[in-house]
Amino acid sequence: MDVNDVKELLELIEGKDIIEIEYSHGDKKIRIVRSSSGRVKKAQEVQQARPAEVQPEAEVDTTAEKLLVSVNSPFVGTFYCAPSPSEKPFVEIGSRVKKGQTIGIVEAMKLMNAIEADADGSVKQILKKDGEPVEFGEPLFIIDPEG
Amino acid sequence: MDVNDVKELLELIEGKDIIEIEYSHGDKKIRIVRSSSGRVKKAQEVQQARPAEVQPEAEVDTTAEKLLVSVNSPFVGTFYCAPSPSEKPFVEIGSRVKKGQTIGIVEAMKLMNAIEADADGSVKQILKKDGEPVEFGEPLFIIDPEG
Amino acid sequence: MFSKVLVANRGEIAIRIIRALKELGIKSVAVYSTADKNALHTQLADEKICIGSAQSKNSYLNAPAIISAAQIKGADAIHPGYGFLSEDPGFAEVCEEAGIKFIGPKPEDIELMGNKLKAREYVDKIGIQVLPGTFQEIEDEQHAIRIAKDIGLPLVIKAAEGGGGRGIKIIYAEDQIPNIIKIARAEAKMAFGSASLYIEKYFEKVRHIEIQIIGDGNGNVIALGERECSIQRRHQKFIEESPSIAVDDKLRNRINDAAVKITRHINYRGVGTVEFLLDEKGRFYFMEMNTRLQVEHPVTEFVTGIDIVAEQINIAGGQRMSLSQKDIKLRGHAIECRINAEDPETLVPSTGTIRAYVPPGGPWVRVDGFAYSGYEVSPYYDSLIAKLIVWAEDRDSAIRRMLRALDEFIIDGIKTNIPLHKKILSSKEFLLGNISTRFIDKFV
Amino acid sequence: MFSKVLVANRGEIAIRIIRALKELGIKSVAVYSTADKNALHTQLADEKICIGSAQSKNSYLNAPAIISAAQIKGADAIHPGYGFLSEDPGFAEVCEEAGIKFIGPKPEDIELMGNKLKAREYVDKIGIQVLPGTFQEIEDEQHAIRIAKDIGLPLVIKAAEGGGGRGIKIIYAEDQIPNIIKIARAEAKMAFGSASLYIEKYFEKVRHIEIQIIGDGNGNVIALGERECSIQRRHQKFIEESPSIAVDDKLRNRINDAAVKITRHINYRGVGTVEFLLDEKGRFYFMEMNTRLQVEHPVTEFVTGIDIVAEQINIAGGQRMSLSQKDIKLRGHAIECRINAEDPETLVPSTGTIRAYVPPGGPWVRVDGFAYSGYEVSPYYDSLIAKLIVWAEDRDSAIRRMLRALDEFIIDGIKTNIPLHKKILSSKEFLLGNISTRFIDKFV
Repeated sequence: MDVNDVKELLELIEGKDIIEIEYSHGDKKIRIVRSSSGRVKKAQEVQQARPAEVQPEAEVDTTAEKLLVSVNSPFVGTFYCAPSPSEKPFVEIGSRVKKGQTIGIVEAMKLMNAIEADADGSVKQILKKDGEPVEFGEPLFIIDPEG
Repeated sequence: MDVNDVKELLELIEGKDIIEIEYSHGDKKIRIVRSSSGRVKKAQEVQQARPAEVQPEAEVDTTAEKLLVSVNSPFVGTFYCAPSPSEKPFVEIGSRVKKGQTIGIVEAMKLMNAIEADADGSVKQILKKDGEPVEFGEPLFIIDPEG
Repeated sequence: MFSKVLVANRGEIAIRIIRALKELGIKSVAVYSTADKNALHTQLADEKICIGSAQSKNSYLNAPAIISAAQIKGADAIHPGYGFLSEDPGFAEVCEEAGIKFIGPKPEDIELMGNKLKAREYVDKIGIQVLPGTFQEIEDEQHAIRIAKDIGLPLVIKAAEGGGGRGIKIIYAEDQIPNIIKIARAEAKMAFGSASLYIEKYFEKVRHIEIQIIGDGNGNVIALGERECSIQRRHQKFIEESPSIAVDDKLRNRINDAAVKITRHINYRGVGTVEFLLDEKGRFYFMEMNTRLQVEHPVTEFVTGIDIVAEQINIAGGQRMSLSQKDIKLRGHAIECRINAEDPETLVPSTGTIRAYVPPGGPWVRVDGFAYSGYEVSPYYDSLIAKLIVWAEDRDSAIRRMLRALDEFIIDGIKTNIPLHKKILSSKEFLLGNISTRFIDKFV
Repeated sequence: MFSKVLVANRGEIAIRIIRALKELGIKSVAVYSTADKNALHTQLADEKICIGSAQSKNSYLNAPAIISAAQIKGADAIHPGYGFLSEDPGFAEVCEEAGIKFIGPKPEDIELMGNKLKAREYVDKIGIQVLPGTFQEIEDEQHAIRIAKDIGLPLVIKAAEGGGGRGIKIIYAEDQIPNIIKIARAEAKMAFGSASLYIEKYFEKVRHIEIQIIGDGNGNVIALGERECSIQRRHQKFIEESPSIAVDDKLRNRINDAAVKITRHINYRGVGTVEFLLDEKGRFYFMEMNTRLQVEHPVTEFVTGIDIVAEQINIAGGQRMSLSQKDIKLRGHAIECRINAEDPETLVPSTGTIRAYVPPGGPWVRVDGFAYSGYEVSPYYDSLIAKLIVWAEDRDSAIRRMLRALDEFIIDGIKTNIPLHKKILSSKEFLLGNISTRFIDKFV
């Protein structure tokens, strides 16, 4: 064991939500403590961080016990939660949805693009308001497959 | 393990959100504690690399069991090992010297500056040749106080 | 004038445009792909928006996404930069239909010059010498062989919808024709969406001379003098300079006039570059016109003192040209080196994280780049990572200044072509100006 | 011409000189203190040598060490930069005695202009208006009070051996005189080795206008136009520009002529700056002359296209001046901001490690700096870490370009005065050019 081992461990936890590592040898011991806030940052994001602070991407909490599914916008455009202003929203919080079911619309250049549920489950969160602009890849809905 | 290891560890965690490192050797132990705020360092903080590789300073090996004394040049100029070209050198390797004894000369602007031994002992190394230019702070002699 | 402009590009040219917008007091919107999340252009712009995934076709070439982004950001104009959608007349039209100003020429002018065969025909008609070659597209192998006999070997086969040095094949022997035509057709179809090819005479020892022009669409067109771009590698420009050592005042006036004639005839609006080949006897031939901002515009900016990008934006914003031909005086000499992230031997793009990035500075050194310490060069886009441009009172001094600046430039972690630039710039032949489009061959 | 030059300085000016030497094909030797072991100037020079410990008096002010270094490195000339030994006539003499060319004026010219009282007397004698004030040094309090009554309040007390804005005390009331004289004497003695003081009239609303001149020691002296350096903080220049908004062609010719007359009379050799105060009525008064390269020389380089440092080296190397007065034409407008590592509120120098350093780039932006990501700002030297200089066709555009460049400049880990620069440059008063040497007071 030498300083390089420490270095290696430091590199290992870089960008991870590990806040403590202990590692003995005689009689063996490993202790790893994870951040309770549990925000996962990928190593390459850290590497790519640039001269000014990088806005954290809207991220889904994937460390909770239950796995949630995020439905992201495949287009840059305007989000609508209903087929037309006079109609009811496709879904509300708590709505049961089937995979493939239309749950929203992103309008780009006057084309209405249907946003479909990625999984069966219930709608846990609706992250955008009706008429709000969305970027490519922005999360629109959180679906709880077990809900 | 020596002071350089500590130095290396310090450099390792510089700019990182590590708040504690423990590192034993006998029977091994590593313990790394990270700031609970879990702030992920910015790339710019990592990028402390110097624009070009930094020349390592001429350094005396102080990690050996015996402590050696380096006599450095207090002037920028030309090193001479003897009072004049026709005379014998002040010292040779193995010569016994007393603290304050003249062991060489650095000439700067036609002024002959005596270089004195920093400690009693024996001359272990003569690092410059007669007539060689020296910078401020460059090691000229290594003296072994126990030799 | 515009209040907010979306910059539909990435890398150094997106930054160049954002800088111009800032200086004009116009808000800027950067678009980016998921691979460019941390790119410098997104940080320098006032606003930014993600338009698609890493591959260009899903982001920087994704016209609907870009227009949708402009709409939701409330941009009143789009600057296309160079490459990507900058020479797509369809995109220019869709912008205008969506009520967003396209900062570039009229779509019909892009279209005319975008088809190199049509452009040749047009230029020939108004009495400017074009490169010897055909005005029709190649029908088949036999047709190509007939043309070859007519104009003599060597020949160059080009894609009618190509340009910018892409899709070029040189033929030295007649029996190469059938094979090369096949390959060229396939490549042209893939790269430009059209298999249409044409043939020109290939000159072994010529210079690439191009004229920067600006037109305001109100009948005013001026020429900002020439750039010599003979130092090319695989038909891609490598080093550009202005003025050319081969062009004296008299010849400059003649080439300027030809470029102005070509563009004034169509009442050209915007900036553009008319490219010529110049032979050893001082004869010049129209090759093609690029209807956009050029990578190498900074060398012209340095010798003329004119901010070409600001002029371009102002003209698109409806201003009349603030310059007249007599204001244009070249002073001193400017050189640009394109710094690419690539292995200087193999030309293979070099990707990875730049560990240390220290650009050169000091007098009359300009760096248009987008990298920084910690930046990751991705494999998705072209390998240009910086343009290094210097100015000096004369060509010799400019060469020495460029060598000094190249020496200072630290880019650690990836390979670049800086060593090759140094080799060329310190060569006696380059110093003497004995250069041609084949010059670089002896250095690689 | 020289084959190897030792640069007896550090920081941005050492790098500026090394760049010029490289471009002239002359080898360079950097000297450094132990605190500057990793400084950029040691990396850019061809050779480097450590001359002493961190404190300036042991290294950059250590004349024997510097000359010894030049000797063992085989340098045939020494460039002193600005500050440190640049205006020490004794150093210039010792260089020449050691057979090493001093790249600067003749020692007697340094001495004449170095004593501000002697300089006033000399300039007055050749018929140029000097600032109202005394031509003798202050004997005692009573003498000072008599002078005060003579020329009227407010007054400024200066050190005869001072200069460059150091050692200046302003007196608004007669009863301040005894105390201030005491303090000024002590300070002058400590800073300049001489307690000699003199008195000038203090003007509340004047501009600092200086003329860059170059002489070749063969009777040729030319003026490169003015710089306006009115934006000062604690008598230190903060923002410089050329030309001055207050100087028209006619006035420029008159001030140029005065500066040339002063320097031609002593057959001045080298570069230098003649400083004047300009009042609201267009009257100008000689203040002092700096017999060295000036911090703010780049603004003149940008508007004239002349490489002042290269000219300086060439002239010291024995070349006749390559320029004549009619070659000097100012084009456009240049502004320099001095970027200091200091708290913009308290002015306390800010030291520490620069975590991220990303200089601005793009068109007509010049950065003369020496920091980099990971550089440690030490407390031993002055706080200037970069000069940011921009050029544009007119003053308004130059201001906008400077604001853009300031916006881009990332220096993380230490405090800088960038916020104050932005505040000043975006103010209406600065835009209108309503500036004077007291301008900055309202911003801090």
